Amino acid sequence: MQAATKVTERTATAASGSPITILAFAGDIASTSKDAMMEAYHGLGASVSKVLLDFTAVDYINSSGIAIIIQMLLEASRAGGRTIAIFGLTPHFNKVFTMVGVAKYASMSPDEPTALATL
Amino acid sequence: MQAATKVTERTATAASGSPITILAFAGDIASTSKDAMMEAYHGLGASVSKVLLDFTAVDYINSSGIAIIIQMLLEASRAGGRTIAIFGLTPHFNKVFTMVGVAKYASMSPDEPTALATL
Amino acid sequence: MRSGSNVEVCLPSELGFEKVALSTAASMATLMGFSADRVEDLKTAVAEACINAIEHGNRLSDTLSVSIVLSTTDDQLEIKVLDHGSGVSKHPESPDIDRKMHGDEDPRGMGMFLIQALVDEAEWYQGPPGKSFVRLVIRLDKENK
Amino acid sequence: MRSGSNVEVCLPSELGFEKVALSTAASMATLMGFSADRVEDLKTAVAEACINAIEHGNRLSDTLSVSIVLSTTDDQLEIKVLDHGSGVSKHPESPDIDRKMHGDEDPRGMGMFLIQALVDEAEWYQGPPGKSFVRLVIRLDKENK
Ligand SMILES: Nc1ncnc2c1ncn2[C@@H]1O[C@H](COP(=O)(O)OP(=O)(O)O)[C@@H](O)[C@H]1O
Ligand SMILES: Nc1ncnc2c1ncn2[C@@H]1O[C@H](COP(=O)(O)OP(=O)(O)O)[C@@H](O)[C@H]1O
Repeated sequence: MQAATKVTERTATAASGSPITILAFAGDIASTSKDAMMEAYHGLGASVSKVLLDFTAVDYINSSGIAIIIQMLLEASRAGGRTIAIFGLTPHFNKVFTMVGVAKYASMSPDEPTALATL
Repeated sequence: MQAATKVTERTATAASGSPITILAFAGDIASTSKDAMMEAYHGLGASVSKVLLDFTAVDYINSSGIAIIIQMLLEASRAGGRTIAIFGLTPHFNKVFTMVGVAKYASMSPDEPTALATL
Repeated sequence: MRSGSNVEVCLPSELGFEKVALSTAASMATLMGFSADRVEDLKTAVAEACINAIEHGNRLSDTLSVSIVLSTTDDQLEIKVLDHGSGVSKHPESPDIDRKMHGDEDPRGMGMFLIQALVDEAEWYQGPPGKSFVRLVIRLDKENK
Repeated sequence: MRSGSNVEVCLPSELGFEKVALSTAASMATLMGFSADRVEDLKTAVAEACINAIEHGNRLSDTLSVSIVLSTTDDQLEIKVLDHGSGVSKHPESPDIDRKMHGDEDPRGMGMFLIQALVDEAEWYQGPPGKSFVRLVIRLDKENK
Protein backbone atom coordinates (compact mmCIF):
# COMPACT_ATOMS: atom_id res chain seq x y z
CA MET A 1 0.00 0.00 0.00
CA GLN A 2 3.06 2.28 -0.02
CA ALA A 3 3.60 4.04 -3.33
CA ALA A 4 6.80 2.52 -4.74
CA THR A 5 9.78 4.85 -4.43
CA LYS A 6 11.31 5.78 -7.75
CA VAL A 7 14.94 6.87 -7.84
CA THR A 8 16.38 8.64 -10.88
CA GLU A 9 20.05 9.52 -11.23
CA ARG A 10 21.23 12.58 -13.15
CA THR A 11 24.27 14.84 -13.15
CA ALA A 12 24.77 18.57 -12.86
CA THR A 13 27.59 21.03 -12.32
CA ALA A 14 28.01 22.99 -9.11
CA ALA A 15 28.73 26.72 -9.05
CA SER A 16 32.30 25.75 -8.13
CA GLY A 17 32.58 23.72 -11.35
CA SER A 18 32.58 20.33 -9.62
CA PRO A 19 30.45 17.55 -11.10
CA ILE A 20 27.44 16.67 -8.97
CA THR A 21 25.38 13.51 -8.94
CA ILE A 22 21.71 14.00 -8.18
CA LEU A 23 19.51 11.20 -6.87
CA ALA A 24 15.92 12.31 -7.38
CA PHE A 25 13.25 10.51 -5.39
CA ALA A 26 9.57 10.24 -6.23
CA GLY A 27 6.74 8.53 -4.37
CA ASP A 28 6.78 7.81 -0.65
CA ILE A 29 9.88 7.63 1.53
CA ALA A 30 9.03 4.92 4.06
CA SER A 31 10.43 1.60 5.30
CA THR A 32 9.54 -0.01 1.96
CA SER A 33 11.82 2.48 0.18
CA LYS A 34 14.98 1.07 1.69
CA ASP A 35 16.03 -1.27 -1.13
CA ALA A 36 15.36 1.19 -3.96
CA MET A 37 17.16 4.02 -2.17
CA MET A 38 20.18 2.10 -0.87
CA GLU A 39 20.67 0.26 -4.18
CA ALA A 40 20.76 3.56 -6.03
CA TYR A 41 23.18 4.93 -3.47
CA HIS A 42 25.43 1.86 -3.60
CA GLY A 43 25.39 2.05 -7.38
CA LEU A 44 27.21 5.41 -7.38
CA GLY A 45 30.81 5.26 -8.62
CA ALA A 46 33.50 5.47 -5.93
CA SER A 47 34.75 8.70 -7.55
CA VAL A 48 31.47 10.51 -6.92
CA SER A 49 32.27 13.01 -4.19
CA LYS A 50 29.21 15.28 -4.18
CA VAL A 51 25.68 13.91 -4.07
CA LEU A 52 22.46 15.87 -4.02
CA LEU A 53 19.25 14.21 -2.85
CA ASP A 54 16.23 15.71 -4.61
CA PHE A 55 12.93 15.45 -2.72
CA THR A 56 10.91 17.73 -5.00
CA ALA A 57 8.59 14.92 -6.13
CA VAL A 58 8.11 13.38 -2.67
CA ASP A 59 5.12 14.26 -0.56
CA TYR A 60 5.11 11.63 2.19
CA ILE A 61 8.12 10.88 4.38
CA ASN A 62 7.90 9.04 7.66
CA SER A 63 10.45 8.38 10.39
CA SER A 64 11.50 5.05 8.87
CA GLY A 65 12.19 6.93 5.65
CA ILE A 66 14.31 9.49 7.49
CA ALA A 67 16.24 6.59 9.02
CA ILE A 68 17.21 5.47 5.50
CA ILE A 69 18.59 8.92 4.76
CA ILE A 70 20.57 8.87 8.02
CA GLN A 71 21.92 5.48 6.94
CA MET A 72 23.14 7.05 3.68
CA LEU A 73 24.75 9.96 5.53
CA LEU A 74 26.45 7.52 7.87
CA GLU A 75 27.84 5.45 4.97
CA ALA A 76 29.06 8.60 3.23
CA SER A 77 30.74 9.80 6.38
CA ARG A 78 32.40 6.39 6.95
CA ALA A 79 33.63 6.22 3.35
CA GLY A 80 35.15 9.69 3.82
CA GLY A 81 35.42 12.45 1.29
CA ARG A 82 31.81 12.34 0.10
CA THR A 83 29.41 15.21 0.76
CA ILE A 84 25.64 14.73 0.66
CA ALA A 85 23.26 17.67 0.47
CA ILE A 86 19.48 17.82 0.28
CA PHE A 87 16.98 19.97 -1.61
CA GLY A 88 13.31 20.14 -2.49
CA LEU A 89 11.82 19.35 0.92
CA THR A 90 8.57 21.07 1.79
CA PRO A 91 8.86 23.59 4.65
CA HIS A 92 7.26 20.99 6.93
CA PHE A 93 9.81 18.27 6.18
CA ASN A 94 12.58 20.81 6.31
CA LYS A 95 11.51 21.43 9.89
CA VAL A 96 11.22 17.72 10.66
CA PHE A 97 14.69 16.97 9.22
CA THR A 98 16.07 19.79 11.34
CA MET A 99 14.30 18.49 14.48
CA VAL A 100 15.87 15.07 14.21
CA GLY A 101 19.31 16.52 13.47
CA VAL A 102 19.75 15.57 9.80
CA ALA A 103 20.48 19.26 9.03
CA LYS A 104 23.64 18.92 11.12
CA TYR A 105 25.12 16.44 8.63
CA ALA A 106 23.60 17.53 5.30
CA SER A 107 23.00 21.05 4.10
CA MET A 108 19.40 21.63 3.03
CA SER A 109 18.36 23.99 0.21
CA PRO A 110 14.91 24.84 -1.09
CA ASP A 111 15.69 24.05 -4.74
CA GLU A 112 18.29 22.77 -7.17
CA PRO A 113 19.91 26.10 -8.19
CA THR A 114 20.36 27.07 -4.55
CA ALA A 115 21.79 23.65 -3.74
CA LEU A 116 24.23 23.82 -6.68
CA ALA A 117 25.36 27.30 -5.65
CA THR A 118 26.37 26.07 -2.20
CA LEU A 119 28.44 23.07 -3.32
CA MET B 1 -18.52 22.42 9.82
CA GLN B 2 -18.89 23.92 6.34
CA ALA B 3 -16.29 26.54 5.52
CA ALA B 4 -18.26 29.79 5.29
CA THR B 5 -18.77 30.97 1.73
CA LYS B 6 -17.23 34.33 1.01
CA VAL B 7 -18.61 36.40 -1.85
CA THR B 8 -16.70 39.37 -3.26
CA GLU B 9 -18.09 41.67 -5.90
CA ARG B 10 -15.89 43.39 -8.46
CA THR B 11 -16.28 44.85 -11.92
CA ALA B 12 -14.50 44.33 -15.22
CA THR B 13 -14.95 45.20 -18.87
CA ALA B 14 -15.78 42.59 -21.48
CA ALA B 15 -14.01 42.38 -24.86
CA SER B 16 -17.16 43.94 -26.33
CA GLY B 17 -16.74 46.95 -24.04
CA SER B 18 -19.72 46.15 -21.81
CA PRO B 19 -19.35 46.49 -18.07
CA ILE B 20 -19.32 43.17 -16.24
CA THR B 21 -20.05 42.43 -12.60
CA ILE B 22 -18.07 39.55 -11.15
CA LEU B 23 -19.20 37.65 -8.08
CA ALA B 24 -16.19 35.74 -6.78
CA PHE B 25 -16.85 32.87 -4.39
CA ALA B 26 -14.43 31.39 -1.90
CA GLY B 27 -14.87 28.51 0.52
CA ASP B 28 -17.41 25.73 0.09
CA ILE B 29 -20.50 25.87 -2.08
CA ALA B 30 -23.05 23.83 -0.14
CA SER B 31 -26.52 24.24 1.36
CA THR B 32 -25.11 26.58 4.00
CA SER B 33 -23.92 28.94 1.24
CA LYS B 34 -27.43 29.86 0.17
CA ASP B 35 -27.86 33.08 2.17
CA ALA B 36 -24.43 34.49 1.35
CA MET B 37 -24.78 33.72 -2.34
CA MET B 38 -28.36 34.80 -2.87
CA GLU B 39 -27.92 37.99 -0.83
CA ALA B 40 -24.96 38.97 -2.98
CA TYR B 41 -26.97 38.19 -6.09
CA HIS B 42 -30.04 40.11 -4.92
CA GLY B 43 -27.78 43.02 -4.04
CA LEU B 44 -26.84 43.55 -7.70
CA GLY B 45 -28.28 46.68 -9.28
CA ALA B 46 -31.20 46.17 -11.67
CA SER B 47 -29.10 47.66 -14.46
CA VAL B 48 -26.47 44.92 -14.21
CA SER B 49 -26.96 42.85 -17.34
CA LYS B 50 -23.85 40.67 -17.40
CA VAL B 51 -22.70 38.69 -14.39
CA LEU B 52 -19.70 36.40 -14.14
CA LEU B 53 -19.51 33.85 -11.35
CA ASP B 54 -15.89 33.20 -10.37
CA PHE B 55 -15.20 29.76 -8.80
CA THR B 56 -11.40 29.99 -8.86
CA ALA B 57 -11.12 29.97 -5.06
CA VAL B 58 -13.69 27.21 -4.50
CA ASP B 59 -12.64 23.62 -4.08
CA TYR B 60 -15.72 21.89 -2.73
CA ILE B 61 -19.13 22.08 -4.40
CA ASN B 62 -21.94 19.65 -3.70
CA SER B 63 -25.32 19.13 -5.32
CA SER B 64 -27.08 21.51 -2.89
CA GLY B 65 -24.54 24.14 -3.92
CA ILE B 66 -25.25 23.53 -7.59
CA ALA B 67 -28.96 23.97 -6.82
CA ILE B 68 -28.21 27.48 -5.54
CA ILE B 69 -26.54 28.32 -8.83
CA ILE B 70 -29.51 26.94 -10.75
CA GLN B 71 -31.72 29.15 -8.58
CA MET B 72 -29.66 32.18 -9.65
CA LEU B 73 -29.89 31.22 -13.30
CA LEU B 74 -33.64 30.79 -12.96
CA GLU B 75 -34.05 34.23 -11.36
CA ALA B 76 -31.88 35.82 -14.05
CA SER B 77 -33.88 34.16 -16.78
CA ARG B 78 -37.20 35.24 -15.18
CA ALA B 79 -36.00 38.83 -14.79
CA GLY B 80 -35.07 38.76 -18.48
CA GLY B 81 -32.16 40.49 -20.15
CA ARG B 82 -29.50 39.32 -17.69
CA THR B 83 -26.75 36.91 -18.78
CA ILE B 84 -24.83 34.82 -16.26
CA ALA B 85 -21.59 33.08 -17.18
CA ILE B 86 -19.22 30.95 -15.14
CA PHE B 87 -15.45 30.59 -14.92
CA GLY B 88 -12.74 29.07 -12.77
CA LEU B 89 -14.27 25.64 -12.21
CA THR B 90 -11.85 22.73 -11.96
CA PRO B 91 -12.12 20.25 -14.86
CA HIS B 92 -14.02 17.93 -12.51
CA PHE B 93 -16.69 20.48 -11.62
CA ASN B 94 -16.83 21.62 -15.21
CA LYS B 95 -17.83 18.06 -16.04
CA VAL B 96 -20.32 17.89 -13.15
CA PHE B 97 -21.98 21.19 -14.13
CA THR B 98 -22.26 19.90 -17.68
CA MET B 99 -23.76 16.58 -16.51
CA VAL B 100 -26.58 18.29 -14.63
CA GLY B 101 -27.26 20.69 -17.51
CA VAL B 102 -26.02 23.98 -16.05
CA ALA B 103 -23.82 24.42 -19.13
CA LYS B 104 -27.00 24.72 -21.21
CA TYR B 105 -27.94 27.95 -19.43
CA ALA B 106 -24.56 29.48 -18.54
CA SER B 107 -21.45 29.51 -20.65
CA MET B 108 -18.45 28.13 -18.81
CA SER B 109 -14.87 29.34 -19.35
CA PRO B 110 -11.66 28.18 -17.73
CA ASP B 111 -10.54 31.64 -16.59
CA GLU B 112 -11.46 35.32 -16.41
CA PRO B 113 -9.80 36.55 -19.64
CA THR B 114 -11.52 33.78 -21.62
CA ALA B 115 -14.83 34.56 -19.97
CA LEU B 116 -14.49 38.30 -20.67
CA ALA B 117 -13.63 37.59 -24.31
CA THR B 118 -16.87 35.69 -24.83
CA LEU B 119 -19.23 38.31 -23.35
CA MET C 1 -1.76 -3.95 -0.35
CA ARG C 2 -3.52 -7.06 0.89
CA SER C 3 -6.64 -7.82 -1.09
CA GLY C 4 -9.59 -7.54 1.27
CA SER C 5 -8.19 -4.78 3.43
CA ASN C 6 -11.05 -2.82 4.95
CA VAL C 7 -11.23 0.64 6.39
CA GLU C 8 -14.24 1.87 8.30
CA VAL C 9 -15.18 5.44 9.16
CA CYS C 10 -18.01 6.63 11.44
CA LEU C 11 -19.28 10.19 11.13
CA PRO C 12 -21.77 12.27 13.12
CA SER C 13 -24.97 13.17 11.24
CA GLU C 14 -23.89 16.72 10.69
CA LEU C 15 -23.53 18.37 7.30
CA GLY C 16 -19.92 19.16 6.50
CA PHE C 17 -18.61 15.84 7.82
CA GLU C 18 -19.09 14.36 4.36
CA LYS C 19 -15.81 16.12 3.59
CA VAL C 20 -14.01 13.92 6.11
CA ALA C 21 -15.37 10.79 4.39
CA LEU C 22 -14.45 12.19 1.00
CA SER C 23 -10.84 12.69 2.13
CA THR C 24 -10.62 9.17 3.51
CA ALA C 25 -12.04 7.68 0.32
CA ALA C 26 -9.76 9.81 -1.87
CA SER C 27 -6.73 8.68 0.09
CA MET C 28 -7.66 4.99 -0.27
CA ALA C 29 -8.32 5.35 -3.99
CA THR C 30 -5.03 7.19 -4.55
CA LEU C 31 -3.13 4.47 -2.69
CA MET C 32 -4.78 1.85 -4.91
CA GLY C 33 -3.54 3.65 -8.00
CA PHE C 34 -6.68 5.37 -9.30
CA SER C 35 -5.98 8.43 -11.43
CA ALA C 36 -6.58 11.95 -10.10
CA ASP C 37 -9.64 12.30 -12.37
CA ARG C 38 -11.33 9.22 -11.03
CA VAL C 39 -10.48 10.20 -7.47
CA GLU C 40 -12.32 13.50 -8.08
CA ASP C 41 -15.35 11.58 -9.37
CA LEU C 42 -15.26 9.34 -6.32
CA LYS C 43 -15.00 12.32 -3.96
CA THR C 44 -18.21 13.82 -5.32
CA ALA C 45 -20.03 10.46 -5.27
CA VAL C 46 -18.98 9.72 -1.68
CA ALA C 47 -19.86 13.25 -0.54
CA GLU C 48 -23.34 13.00 -2.07
CA ALA C 49 -23.92 9.55 -0.55
CA CYS C 50 -22.89 10.83 2.89
CA ILE C 51 -25.01 13.98 2.59
CA ASN C 52 -28.04 11.81 1.80
CA ALA C 53 -27.28 9.48 4.73
CA ILE C 54 -26.88 12.47 7.08
CA GLU C 55 -29.93 14.39 5.81
CA HIS C 56 -32.46 11.84 4.61
CA GLY C 57 -31.35 8.63 6.36
CA ASN C 58 -30.40 9.92 9.82
CA ARG C 59 -32.34 13.22 9.59
CA LEU C 60 -29.46 15.12 11.17
CA SER C 61 -29.94 13.29 14.47
CA ASP C 62 -27.10 13.88 16.87
CA THR C 63 -27.43 10.38 18.29
CA LEU C 64 -27.09 8.52 14.98
CA SER C 65 -23.94 8.07 12.99
CA VAL C 66 -23.16 7.32 9.38
CA SER C 67 -20.79 4.41 8.67
CA ILE C 68 -18.61 4.20 5.63
CA VAL C 69 -16.99 0.86 4.87
CA LEU C 70 -14.25 0.91 2.27
CA SER C 71 -13.18 -2.50 0.98
CA THR C 72 -10.41 -3.13 -1.47
CA THR C 73 -9.76 -6.04 -3.76
CA ASP C 74 -6.99 -6.23 -6.33
CA ASP C 75 -9.02 -4.48 -8.94
CA GLN C 76 -11.75 -2.49 -7.25
CA LEU C 77 -12.67 -0.25 -4.36
CA GLU C 78 -16.12 -0.79 -2.88
CA ILE C 79 -17.62 1.82 -0.58
CA LYS C 80 -20.78 1.27 1.44
CA VAL C 81 -22.42 4.24 3.13
CA LEU C 82 -24.83 3.04 5.83
CA ASP C 83 -27.47 5.01 7.70
CA HIS C 84 -30.33 4.44 10.17
CA GLY C 85 -33.19 5.33 7.86
CA SER C 86 -35.38 3.01 5.84
CA GLY C 87 -33.36 3.48 2.67
CA VAL C 88 -34.25 4.66 -0.78
CA SER C 89 -37.63 3.33 -1.79
CA LYS C 90 -37.85 4.76 -5.27
CA HIS C 91 -35.28 6.16 -7.62
CA PRO C 92 -35.98 9.76 -8.50
CA GLU C 93 -36.19 10.86 -12.12
CA SER C 94 -32.95 12.15 -13.60
CA PRO C 95 -32.74 15.89 -13.10
CA ASP C 96 -34.15 17.88 -16.02
CA ILE C 97 -32.49 21.28 -16.27
CA ASP C 98 -35.23 22.67 -18.54
CA ARG C 99 -37.91 21.81 -15.99
CA LYS C 100 -35.76 23.24 -13.21
CA MET C 101 -35.26 26.46 -15.21
CA HIS C 102 -39.00 26.75 -15.65
CA GLY C 103 -39.66 26.23 -11.96
CA ASP C 104 -41.45 22.93 -12.69
CA GLU C 105 -38.91 20.91 -10.71
CA ASP C 106 -37.06 21.54 -7.42
CA PRO C 107 -33.57 22.92 -8.16
CA ARG C 108 -32.25 20.18 -5.83
CA GLY C 109 -32.49 16.43 -6.42
CA MET C 110 -29.23 15.82 -8.29
CA GLY C 111 -27.32 13.75 -5.72
CA MET C 112 -28.35 10.24 -6.71
CA PHE C 113 -28.03 11.13 -10.39
CA LEU C 114 -24.45 12.31 -9.87
CA ILE C 115 -23.54 9.28 -7.78
CA GLN C 116 -24.77 6.97 -10.53
CA ALA C 117 -23.01 8.95 -13.24
CA LEU C 118 -19.64 9.16 -11.48
CA VAL C 119 -18.91 5.60 -10.29
CA ASP C 120 -18.86 2.24 -12.06
CA GLU C 121 -21.62 0.72 -9.90
CA ALA C 122 -24.15 2.30 -7.54
CA GLU C 123 -26.91 0.37 -5.84
CA TRP C 124 -29.25 1.31 -3.01
CA TYR C 125 -30.40 -1.26 -0.45
CA GLN C 126 -33.20 -0.90 2.07
CA GLY C 127 -32.42 -2.58 5.37
CA PRO C 128 -33.30 -2.59 9.06
CA PRO C 129 -32.23 0.53 11.02
CA GLY C 130 -28.49 1.11 10.66
CA LYS C 131 -28.38 -1.22 7.70
CA SER C 132 -29.79 0.78 4.80
CA PHE C 133 -26.97 1.61 2.49
CA VAL C 134 -25.74 2.64 -0.89
CA ARG C 135 -22.92 0.59 -2.38
CA LEU C 136 -20.49 2.29 -4.75
CA VAL C 137 -17.79 0.55 -6.76
CA ILE C 138 -14.95 1.92 -8.84
CA ARG C 139 -12.84 -0.50 -10.84
CA LEU C 140 -9.20 -0.16 -11.74
CA ASP C 141 -9.73 -1.75 -15.16
CA LYS C 142 -11.92 1.21 -16.06
CA GLU C 143 -8.87 3.47 -15.80
CA ASN C 144 -7.90 5.13 -19.07
CA LYS C 145 -11.15 4.28 -20.78
CA MET D 1 -19.68 22.30 14.00
CA ARG D 2 -21.18 20.78 17.12
CA SER D 3 -18.74 20.61 19.98
CA GLY D 4 -18.19 16.96 20.83
CA SER D 5 -18.57 15.64 17.30
CA ASN D 6 -16.61 12.40 16.98
CA VAL D 7 -15.25 10.62 13.97
CA GLU D 8 -13.85 7.11 14.20
CA VAL D 9 -11.67 5.29 11.68
CA CYS D 10 -10.61 1.63 11.73
CA LEU D 11 -7.59 0.53 9.72
CA PRO D 12 -6.05 -2.85 8.96
CA SER D 13 -2.62 -3.44 10.55
CA GLU D 14 -0.79 -2.94 7.31
CA LEU D 15 1.89 -0.33 6.70
CA GLY D 16 0.73 2.32 4.27
CA PHE D 17 -2.75 2.62 5.78
CA GLU D 18 -1.42 5.28 8.13
CA LYS D 19 -1.82 7.56 5.11
CA VAL D 20 -5.58 7.02 5.16
CA ALA D 21 -5.71 8.06 8.83
CA LEU D 22 -3.51 11.05 8.11
CA SER D 23 -5.92 12.23 5.39
CA THR D 24 -8.91 11.85 7.67
CA ALA D 25 -7.20 13.76 10.48
CA ALA D 26 -6.00 16.48 8.12
CA SER D 27 -9.51 16.93 6.78
CA MET D 28 -10.98 17.27 10.31
CA ALA D 29 -8.31 19.75 11.37
CA THR D 30 -8.78 21.84 8.23
CA LEU D 31 -12.54 21.97 8.82
CA MET D 32 -11.91 23.14 12.38
CA GLY D 33 -9.80 26.01 11.09
CA PHE D 34 -6.26 24.88 11.85
CA SER D 35 -3.64 26.46 9.59
CA ALA D 36 -1.94 24.50 6.81
CA ASP D 37 1.31 24.38 8.85
CA ARG D 38 -0.31 22.83 11.86
CA VAL D 39 -2.22 20.40 9.68
CA GLU D 40 1.14 19.23 8.28
CA ASP D 41 2.46 18.74 11.81
CA LEU D 42 -0.64 16.76 12.73
CA LYS D 43 -0.32 14.59 9.61
CA THR D 44 3.17 13.49 10.61
CA ALA D 45 2.18 12.91 14.25
CA VAL D 46 -0.88 10.83 13.30
CA ALA D 47 1.10 8.86 10.71
CA GLU D 48 3.81 8.00 13.26
CA ALA D 49 1.23 7.03 15.89
CA CYS D 50 -0.53 4.74 13.40
CA ILE D 51 2.74 3.19 12.19
CA ASN D 52 3.63 2.34 15.81
CA ALA D 53 0.16 0.89 16.44
CA ILE D 54 0.41 -1.20 13.25
CA GLU D 55 4.00 -2.35 13.77
CA HIS D 56 4.61 -2.49 17.52
CA GLY D 57 1.08 -2.68 18.95
CA ASN D 58 -0.62 -5.03 16.50
CA ARG D 59 2.59 -6.53 15.08
CA LEU D 60 1.19 -6.37 11.54
CA SER D 61 -1.46 -8.97 12.38
CA ASP D 62 -4.11 -9.26 9.69
CA THR D 63 -6.78 -10.00 12.26
CA LEU D 64 -6.24 -6.90 14.40
CA SER D 65 -7.21 -3.37 13.51
CA VAL D 66 -6.09 0.05 14.61
CA SER D 67 -8.79 2.49 15.77
CA ILE D 68 -8.46 6.21 15.50
CA VAL D 69 -10.97 8.32 17.42
CA LEU D 70 -11.06 12.02 16.53
CA SER D 71 -12.99 14.22 18.95
CA THR D 72 -13.59 17.89 18.56
CA THR D 73 -14.41 20.54 21.07
CA ASP D 74 -14.66 24.24 20.37
CA ASP D 75 -10.98 24.79 20.81
CA GLN D 76 -9.19 21.51 20.32
CA LEU D 77 -8.94 18.33 18.31
CA GLU D 78 -8.11 15.20 20.28
CA ILE D 79 -6.97 12.07 18.46
CA LYS D 80 -6.61 8.68 20.12
CA VAL D 81 -4.85 5.89 18.27
CA LEU D 82 -5.69 2.52 19.84
CA ASP D 83 -4.06 -0.84 19.28
CA HIS D 84 -4.13 -4.39 20.67
CA GLY D 85 -0.64 -4.43 22.19
CA SER D 86 0.34 -3.78 25.77
CA GLY D 87 1.25 -0.16 25.11
CA VAL D 88 4.40 1.82 25.57
CA SER D 89 6.12 0.79 28.78
CA LYS D 90 9.05 3.14 28.69
CA HIS D 91 9.72 6.29 26.76
CA PRO D 92 12.78 5.98 24.54
CA GLU D 93 15.59 8.52 24.76
CA SER D 94 15.32 11.42 22.34
CA PRO D 95 17.14 10.56 19.13
CA ASP D 96 20.79 11.67 19.12
CA ILE D 97 22.00 12.31 15.59
CA ASP D 98 25.66 12.21 16.62
CA ARG D 99 25.26 8.75 18.13
CA LYS D 100 23.32 7.63 15.05
CA MET D 101 26.08 8.98 12.77
CA HIS D 102 28.65 7.04 14.76
CA GLY D 103 26.64 3.84 14.57
CA ASP D 104 26.11 3.89 18.36
CA GLU D 105 22.34 4.18 18.01
CA ASP D 106 19.81 2.60 15.61
CA PRO D 107 19.05 5.06 12.77
CA ARG D 108 15.35 4.47 13.58
CA GLY D 109 13.59 5.39 16.83
CA MET D 110 12.38 8.90 15.98
CA GLY D 111 8.61 8.35 15.86
CA MET D 112 7.65 9.10 19.45
CA PHE D 113 10.05 12.03 19.56
CA LEU D 114 8.42 13.56 16.48
CA ILE D 115 4.91 12.98 17.80
CA GLN D 116 5.76 14.77 21.03
CA ALA D 117 7.46 17.63 19.19
CA LEU D 118 4.66 18.23 16.69
CA VAL D 119 1.47 18.30 18.75
CA ASP D 120 0.42 20.27 21.84
CA GLU D 121 -0.10 17.19 24.01
CA ALA D 122 0.96 13.56 23.56
CA GLU D 123 0.46 10.87 26.17
CA TRP D 124 0.78 7.10 25.99
CA TYR D 125 -1.53 4.82 27.98
CA GLN D 126 -1.11 1.10 28.61
CA GLY D 127 -4.41 -0.73 28.62
CA PRO D 128 -5.97 -4.16 28.14
CA PRO D 129 -5.83 -5.56 24.57
CA GLY D 130 -7.45 -3.15 22.14
CA LYS D 131 -7.22 -0.37 24.69
CA SER D 132 -3.61 0.75 24.66
CA PHE D 133 -3.43 4.10 23.04
CA VAL D 134 -1.64 7.33 22.43
CA ARG D 135 -3.64 10.51 22.85
CA LEU D 136 -2.71 13.55 20.79
CA VAL D 137 -4.18 17.02 21.16
CA ILE D 138 -3.82 20.14 19.04
CA ARG D 139 -5.35 23.35 20.31
CA LEU D 140 -6.73 26.19 18.25
CA ASP D 141 -5.44 28.80 20.70
CA LYS D 142 -1.92 27.70 19.81
CA GLU D 143 -2.48 28.94 16.27
CA ASN D 144 -0.18 31.79 15.30
CA LYS D 145 2.17 31.33 18.21
N1 LIG E 1 -29.92 7.63 2.38
C1 LIG E 1 -31.20 7.93 2.08
N2 LIG E 1 -32.21 7.57 2.90
C2 LIG E 1 -33.50 7.87 2.62
N3 LIG E 1 -33.89 8.54 1.50
C3 LIG E 1 -32.94 8.91 0.64
C4 LIG E 1 -31.55 8.63 0.87
N4 LIG E 1 -30.85 9.12 -0.18
C5 LIG E 1 -31.74 9.69 -1.01
N5 LIG E 1 -33.01 9.58 -0.54
C6 LIG E 1 -34.26 10.06 -1.17
O1 LIG E 1 -34.03 10.28 -2.55
C7 LIG E 1 -34.28 11.65 -2.88
C8 LIG E 1 -33.32 12.12 -3.97
O2 LIG E 1 -32.01 12.25 -3.46
P1 LIG E 1 -30.93 13.12 -4.24
O3 LIG E 1 -30.99 12.76 -5.69
O4 LIG E 1 -29.62 12.88 -3.60
O5 LIG E 1 -31.40 14.62 -4.12
P2 LIG E 1 -31.66 15.53 -2.82
O6 LIG E 1 -30.91 14.91 -1.68
O7 LIG E 1 -31.15 16.88 -3.23
O8 LIG E 1 -33.15 15.50 -2.61
C9 LIG E 1 -34.16 12.41 -1.58
O9 LIG E 1 -34.87 13.61 -1.59
C10 LIG E 1 -34.70 11.40 -0.58
O10 LIG E 1 -36.10 11.41 -0.55
N1 LIG F 1 1.90 1.45 20.01
C1 LIG F 1 2.99 0.89 20.57
N2 LIG F 1 2.89 -0.31 21.18
C2 LIG F 1 3.97 -0.91 21.74
N3 LIG F 1 5.21 -0.37 21.72
C3 LIG F 1 5.39 0.83 21.13
C4 LIG F 1 4.29 1.52 20.52
N4 LIG F 1 4.76 2.68 20.02
C5 LIG F 1 6.09 2.71 20.29
N5 LIG F 1 6.47 1.60 20.95
C6 LIG F 1 7.84 1.27 21.45
O1 LIG F 1 8.60 2.45 21.49
C7 LIG F 1 9.74 2.34 20.65
C8 LIG F 1 10.10 3.69 20.03
O2 LIG F 1 9.14 4.04 19.06
P1 LIG F 1 9.47 5.16 18.00
O3 LIG F 1 10.11 6.30 18.68
O4 LIG F 1 8.24 5.47 17.25
O5 LIG F 1 10.56 4.52 17.02
P2 LIG F 1 10.54 3.20 16.12
O6 LIG F 1 9.12 2.85 15.87
O7 LIG F 1 11.27 3.60 14.90
O8 LIG F 1 11.26 2.15 16.92
C9 LIG F 1 9.40 1.28 19.64
O9 LIG F 1 10.55 0.65 19.10
C10 LIG F 1 8.55 0.32 20.47
O10 LIG F 1 9.36 -0.53 21.22
